[in-house]
Amino acid sequence: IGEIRRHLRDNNSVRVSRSLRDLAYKAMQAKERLINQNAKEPTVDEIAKEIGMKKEDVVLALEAIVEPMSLYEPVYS
Amino acid sequence: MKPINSMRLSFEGKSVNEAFARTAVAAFVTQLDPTIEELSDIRTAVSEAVTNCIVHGYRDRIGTVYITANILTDNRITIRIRDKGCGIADIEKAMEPMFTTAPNEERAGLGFAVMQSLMDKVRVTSKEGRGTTVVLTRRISCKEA
Amino acid sequence: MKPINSMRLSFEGKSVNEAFARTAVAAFVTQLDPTIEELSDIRTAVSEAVTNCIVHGYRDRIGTVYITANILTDNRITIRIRDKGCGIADIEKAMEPMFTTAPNEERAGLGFAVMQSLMDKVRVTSKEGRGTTVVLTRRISCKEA
Ligand SMILES: Nc1ncnc2c1ncn2[C@@H]1O[C@H](COP(=O)(O)OP(=O)(O)O)[C@@H](O)[C@H]1O
Ligand SMILES: Nc1ncnc2c1ncn2[C@@H]1O[C@H](COP(=O)(O)OP(=O)(O)O)[C@@H](O)[C@H]1O
Ligand SMILES: [Mg+2]
Ligand SMILES: [Mg+2]
Repeated sequence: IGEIRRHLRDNNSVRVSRSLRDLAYKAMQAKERLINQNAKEPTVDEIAKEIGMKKEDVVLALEAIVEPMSLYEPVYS
Repeated sequence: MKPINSMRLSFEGKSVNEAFARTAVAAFVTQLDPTIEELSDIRTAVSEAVTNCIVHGYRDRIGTVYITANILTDNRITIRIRDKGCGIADIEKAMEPMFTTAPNEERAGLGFAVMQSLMDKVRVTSKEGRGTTVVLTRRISCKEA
Repeated sequence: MKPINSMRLSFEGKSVNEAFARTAVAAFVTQLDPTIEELSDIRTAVSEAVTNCIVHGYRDRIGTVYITANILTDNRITIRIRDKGCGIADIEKAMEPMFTTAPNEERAGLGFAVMQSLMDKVRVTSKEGRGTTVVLTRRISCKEA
């Protein structure tokens, strides 16, 4: 358990809001890279592998960025 | 068709929960290994449906929003979004692009149109005074080997 | 204390849903803007509790796992994870580090110890033949200006 804690300590006290934004940015860059490489849309799993993250983190991160679809995003807040 | 996996979700109809709802649905859909674009389509459609529950269904109070998601054998996902709010008198009219009962919002009247353009199927049932149910269906592309 | 926000979640006790459950809880907790470490602690604890429902509670069948999460006024979150499985005969013993009824698993017997080390409070109630409920509580640190 101490080991788990120590492992996590690197990221200590960085707020999720910021870190997810960074991760989302990395994911979108990886997506572009993979599209150029393979000429097709990568899956979430492939993107996660490309940047060495868990796919559940990529899914969480997607919330942090304004997507190209934002044309349609509702504006309630 | 019996689903191969399913989940249920309910939460208070507050706008802070919209992000939670679409991310939770996305997390469930992720087991089919979608592309970011597919995931983003689903999130947007879920958002529109949840927003409708909050803004229209429970227009003058905070009520509970219910979501059920099923994964079917042919890589299809169905998502049912339900409120127990005021209901819709004329569904056909409500679904017309640009029709809205809340004309002061920005980009009003396009919620159903957005859902229809992003999903394979959108089914709406409603009873005045009882509530509204929207069922979204979308097939996730299979990976080629 | 009345929660300021809450959600409910239920899903089939299949291991593919473990990632879904912890991600959904994480998506809910995110509204408090926790640190990465706090979020990761919560995800790990939820994982352990959900795994226990699947592996022990529903040891010989697939049952439904129920999660309720509440956000309280003082930046505290409580997460209740429940199964309707076999229950625990001696809770005190079950919570001892290294105690396990499934000794063939890796890192056996440490689930409750992990939950206790990562959460502020872990409360377990159970009835044999009726099921088990684990309530995890954790305070999220406030942001400095
Ligand atoms: N869940 C709901 N409960 C009650 N009325 C609804 C619901 N969803 C949609 N409606 C009705 O349908 C209309 C059209 O919805 P939509 O296409 O999303 O546009 P908008 O939300 O911008 O008005 C709404 O203005 C409202 O009258
Ligand atoms: N949800 C549950 N239903 C029934 N028994 C449980 C449940 N959770 C825990 N237990 C019992 O408590 C023991 C200890 O749990 P834990 O500390 O997580 O270790 P492990 O899961 O590795 O055995 C389990 O071996 C099991 O006997
Ligand atoms: Mg709308
Ligand atoms: Mg365990």
